[in-house]
Amino acid sequence: MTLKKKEHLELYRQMVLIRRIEQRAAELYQEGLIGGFLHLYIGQEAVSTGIVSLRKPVDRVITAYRDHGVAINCGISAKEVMAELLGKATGISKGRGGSMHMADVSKNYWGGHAIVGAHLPLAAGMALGDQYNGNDGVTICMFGDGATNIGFFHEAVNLSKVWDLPVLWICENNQYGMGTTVKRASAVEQMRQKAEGYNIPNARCEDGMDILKVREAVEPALEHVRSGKGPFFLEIMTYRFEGHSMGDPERYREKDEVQTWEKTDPIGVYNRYLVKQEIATKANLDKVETDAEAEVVEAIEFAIESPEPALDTLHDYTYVEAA
Amino acid sequence: MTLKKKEHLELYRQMVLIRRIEQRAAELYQEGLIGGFLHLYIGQEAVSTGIVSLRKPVDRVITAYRDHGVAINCGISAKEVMAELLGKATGISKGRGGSMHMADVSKNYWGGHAIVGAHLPLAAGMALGDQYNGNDGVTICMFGDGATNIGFFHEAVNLSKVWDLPVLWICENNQYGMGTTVKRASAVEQMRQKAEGYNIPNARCEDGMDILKVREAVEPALEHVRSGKGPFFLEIMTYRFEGHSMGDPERYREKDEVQTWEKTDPIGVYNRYLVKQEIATKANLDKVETDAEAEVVEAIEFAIESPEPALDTLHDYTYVEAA
Amino acid sequence: MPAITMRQAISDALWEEMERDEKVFIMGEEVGVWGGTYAVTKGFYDHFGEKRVRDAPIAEAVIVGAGIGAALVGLRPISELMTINFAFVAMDHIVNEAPKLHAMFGGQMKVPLVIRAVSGGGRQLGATHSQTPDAIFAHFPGLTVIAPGTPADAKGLLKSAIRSDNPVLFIENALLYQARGEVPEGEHLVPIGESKVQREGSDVTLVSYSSMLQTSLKAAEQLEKEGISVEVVDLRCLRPLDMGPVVESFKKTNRAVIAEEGWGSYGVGSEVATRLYEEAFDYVDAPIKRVNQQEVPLPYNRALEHSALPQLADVVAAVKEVL
Amino acid sequence: MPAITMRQAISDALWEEMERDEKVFIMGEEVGVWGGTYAVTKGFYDHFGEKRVRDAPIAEAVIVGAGIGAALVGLRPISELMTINFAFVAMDHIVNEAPKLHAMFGGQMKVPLVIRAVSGGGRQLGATHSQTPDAIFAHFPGLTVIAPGTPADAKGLLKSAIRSDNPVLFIENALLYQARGEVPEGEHLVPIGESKVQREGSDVTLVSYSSMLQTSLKAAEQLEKEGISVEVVDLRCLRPLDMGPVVESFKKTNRAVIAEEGWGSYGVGSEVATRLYEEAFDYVDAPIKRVNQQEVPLPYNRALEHSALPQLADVVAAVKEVL
Ligand SMILES: Cc1ncc(C[n+]2csc(CCOP(=O)(O)OP(=O)(O)O)c2C)c(N)n1
Ligand SMILES: Cc1ncc(C[n+]2csc(CCOP(=O)(O)OP(=O)(O)O)c2C)c(N)n1
Ligand SMILES: [Mg+2]
Ligand SMILES: [Mg+2]
Repeated sequence: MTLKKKEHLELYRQMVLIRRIEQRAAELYQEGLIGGFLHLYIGQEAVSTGIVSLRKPVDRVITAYRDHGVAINCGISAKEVMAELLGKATGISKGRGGSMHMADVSKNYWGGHAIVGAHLPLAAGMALGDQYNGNDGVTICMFGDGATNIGFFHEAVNLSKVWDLPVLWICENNQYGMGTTVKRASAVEQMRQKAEGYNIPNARCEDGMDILKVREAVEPALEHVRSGKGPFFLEIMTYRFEGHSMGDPERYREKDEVQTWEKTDPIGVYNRYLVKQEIATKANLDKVETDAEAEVVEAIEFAIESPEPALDTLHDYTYVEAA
Repeated sequence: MTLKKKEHLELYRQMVLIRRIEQRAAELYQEGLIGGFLHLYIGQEAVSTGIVSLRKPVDRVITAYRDHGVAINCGISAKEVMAELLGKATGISKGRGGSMHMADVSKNYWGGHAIVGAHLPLAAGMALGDQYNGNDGVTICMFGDGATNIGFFHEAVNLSKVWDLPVLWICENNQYGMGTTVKRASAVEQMRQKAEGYNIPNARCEDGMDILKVREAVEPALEHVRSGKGPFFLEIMTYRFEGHSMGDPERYREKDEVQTWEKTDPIGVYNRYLVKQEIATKANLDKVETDAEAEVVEAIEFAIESPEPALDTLHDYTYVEAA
Repeated sequence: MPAITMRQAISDALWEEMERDEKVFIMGEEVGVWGGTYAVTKGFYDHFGEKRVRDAPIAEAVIVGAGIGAALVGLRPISELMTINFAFVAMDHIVNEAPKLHAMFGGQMKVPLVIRAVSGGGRQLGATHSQTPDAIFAHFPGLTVIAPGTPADAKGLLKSAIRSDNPVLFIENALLYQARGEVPEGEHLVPIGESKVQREGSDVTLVSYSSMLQTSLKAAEQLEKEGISVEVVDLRCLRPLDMGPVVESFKKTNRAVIAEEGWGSYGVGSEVATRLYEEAFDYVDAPIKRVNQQEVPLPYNRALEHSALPQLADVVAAVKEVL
Repeated sequence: MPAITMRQAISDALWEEMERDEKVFIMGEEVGVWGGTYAVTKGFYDHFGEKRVRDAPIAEAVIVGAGIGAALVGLRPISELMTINFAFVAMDHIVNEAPKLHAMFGGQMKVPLVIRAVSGGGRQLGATHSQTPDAIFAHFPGLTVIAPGTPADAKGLLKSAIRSDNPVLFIENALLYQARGEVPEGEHLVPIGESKVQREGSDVTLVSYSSMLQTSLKAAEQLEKEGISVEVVDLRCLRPLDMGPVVESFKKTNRAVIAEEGWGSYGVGSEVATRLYEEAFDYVDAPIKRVNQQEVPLPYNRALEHSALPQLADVVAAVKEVL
């Protein structure tokens, strides 16, 4: 699916916007404006941007706690993301979820889940819902390499095959679960090999730093599921440039390694590609960057000025009130 | 490893003894002398008998709730088994465990566990213990086809490979988890295929109704683990002739199917083999059977006459008392 | 009003709700072909088909987790756990996902899920299969915990649970399935979160729920013959816990006994007693008494198990003690 | 006696016990290379090596389950759960395996396992990561549940836990890691199952444990200035629960407040209050009060979270109310 210039620029815009949000979020965390756990998506922007760019509105998206990028890709505004990070009433989850729990159900984006692997059974159930109702939607479920070692993964993936559920499992292999390399935690080094144990068709995108490669891998995978052939398992190789979350001492990897990977910064890769292919000019891209920067600045202002949730709303949403 | 006549007869004896115990247990259950859940091993005797016949004393054995057969194979007496079934103080677990919880730690038999799949993590830990201590022992962990779908399986098997634990995973595939066929519960029809998802060497014994085939399959598997090459996964095809447990309406399978399988009754198969190969005479085998019958009768008497645990021992064993 | 069994009442509730709303479906182990291990869903598979009566692999986390997912997207799943002891396997989804999603995403998500589970001991199933850990689930805000003690309440509350937009843990008791009681014909709904006086009396307030309600009613009958008038209050729901009728009764009798099947420590009795003292301190004439299971893992042996479980005589004695 | 932090005290206990007994080892997520996510095991990996400080996959069930298995065969494992919220993922092994095996097999098996877990809120981690569900674990006989509130107790109790032959859930609190206190030099052991008066007083008995002990001590200090003399009793262990010092104190003060961080319903306060009324009914001068967390899934927003958690002012107010 070749993209028009406008589409390319939109993808580039999303990636840059995510990057800026993450960078500023890190600062705001240091300043104490953001609390809790903050997991940055820096380095992995091509993955979710590529994936989500191919989904249709009927397709559901669900991911783990490293979710700001996906939120942006799914159409949540920078303001709503920032306000959520600051715990404000205007945040996408009304300040109740924070960094790890952003969702916009109206956009078919189902969050942001903090317990490793626990959202995979939810994804299976959402896909079951679509199958049950005869909907076309595919549930796109993203998770990390580390998450493939927990029992939830096994139960959900197995069920998806037994019931032929329309779910696209996407493992973002950034090569670490916190400080533990894949090799030290998983019996197999390729996550896709796990799919073999469930007879699930699978593929591996070796270069998740290149958004076009990601799209190339996702397109047939999504098509497979959409066409009613049951689940598909896609592994996408990527790398996070920052610590697992804020305050990670990063004793588990060498600076070198990070620097090597930074050479394939997905934004740089895409930028160079667009210029080289003369799809966009340097000026076009600079403008995207300046706009993104401005959008984030505005988002931060919005977030800072937004009201805190009123204290007397504490008990709201504990239960759904009977209609 | 060719067997001597005496050894053959011993194996035959164990299988027959298990069968008789199970048959009489079913009766005692109907009479109300046995309570709780009672899962019979009838039809599967060749599996555990074949497996356990190859273990050394250092090798640990652990299984699920369908455990009377394994108990006999591991050297627990018919008396202790029967007394446990009747909940007597003389039972192998002092009447506290019942059918599902028989163990004899002094014989390196670690039970009998009632939560599906929950003993697999325990087995991984026992194997870790041996590895840690530099012992030679292999932990032999048996479980059903249905158990391979639960998260515990996944976590334990993955860890066993990551840490190269000396554990032999044995899946007794009797083709049903209660009333659910493998196909309706598992993404793959061969359980051994799951091992591929963990890079674990594996094999499948197609005929678990033939004890010699079982032994043929177990020997290299055990050797693999014993030689320090890490875990091995062995699937053994078998069939249970009775319901899942007492009171199973058996709506999930046709009488025909059971009857077809009964033609390969592991005791009949072995009996015919021994006679045909002139390893034993019909009279030899009849004698084994009569002896087993007598042993079970005696065991039942023993069990019936044995005392109940005293009521004032109720709180014993809730905690290990400090020395 | 016809007197039917609890089993029938629960079965009827499920049947009626499935007829009423095609978004309602059941998934769990052996709910379909087998007809439910306690025969509650007997005939459902044939009538509603495999789409709506779904046999699941032995994988409790995904049975509940997929129930959550399906509920999120608008279905009304009933996830059946064969027994509440297996709820531990799905614990994260029961207490840390289902009851949190609505609040955590600022009200965007709803989880109209019912989890059915059989609680209780007394059938010699041994320590892992005989628990009554109802109280621990009721610890979590966001979850609704229902545990009826009569056929009418079981039917009416289960129907309300299915129509509730909140996740509900619906606790049944195997020993109650045969209990008979009158159930109003036609549409019968019981509101969630209302305790109920099941028998009037004036000397002592006897609080209980589920299996111990039946025991309490028997105790009241027996005590009446001795001239002691016992008011039996049935909690019916552990969360929300309605102290209204309990307090009202207590203000009349000034004496109370709380009888539950589970362990006392951190149990239901402690909560009810504490709240009684808080809410009716000036009406206390005697220390409130609790009747509970002995604090041991339940043994298999029948007599030992019996001695560990709270019996009619214990309730009768406790009532006399507070007089 | 030097004043050290709770983190240091716990770290010292682990270090000393590992030096003392080579059967002691640690496994869990990020305990090794990372040094523990709360830096408790910093330096351990380098000193003790990867055999004894084992980074595990994200697979809590097998982290605990393999701990049980290793304990069964004679090791003394410490299974670390990054937070107690992940204990739900290992729930079956924590409550239904570890505490049952000794009893269920008639005393044959012992499980000298310590499970460490960080409990508590107050760090804006959101609903799934901020719980204090300590009480629910203490519901299960066979398990030992320890939750110290001072560095000295943390050290002495952890050392005792490691030497105990029973499975222990050892609960820490992240907000306490920085708390300082004097710890006796040399071998320091604190017996399991003994509550302790941490501050003497005569007007009110203030019962608490873990994080709320520190808050309670502060409250006592503050109240002293107002002329109110508060005796602070620290439970230290939730099972076995030692009511001795609590009752003794209460018989002197006739008034009590119980402060805990978790939810009130089915919590620690209910149990303690109930037992106080049972054991010291004639000494009650005023209704016993509980101080607890608001019954909501904890929100991310700082102010909301703060308003939901029990604060110093709440404890102070409660004490005044019972006077
Ligand atoms: C059940 C559970 N265990 C542990 C954690 C703590 N934890 C949060 S993220 C994480 C690592 C996950 O790694 P991976 O799945 O590879 O995702 P990544 O962070 O690399 O995106 C861990 C261990 C958790 N949140 N849930
Ligand atoms: C966690 C859990 N879920 C459900 C059950 C109930 N149950 C007992 S045995 C069984 C079937 C197991 O099938 P399989 O593993 O194939 O062993 P088999 O009975 O065929 O020997 C089920 C569902 C249980 N004991 N534990
Ligand atoms: Mg990762
Ligand atoms: Mg089976």
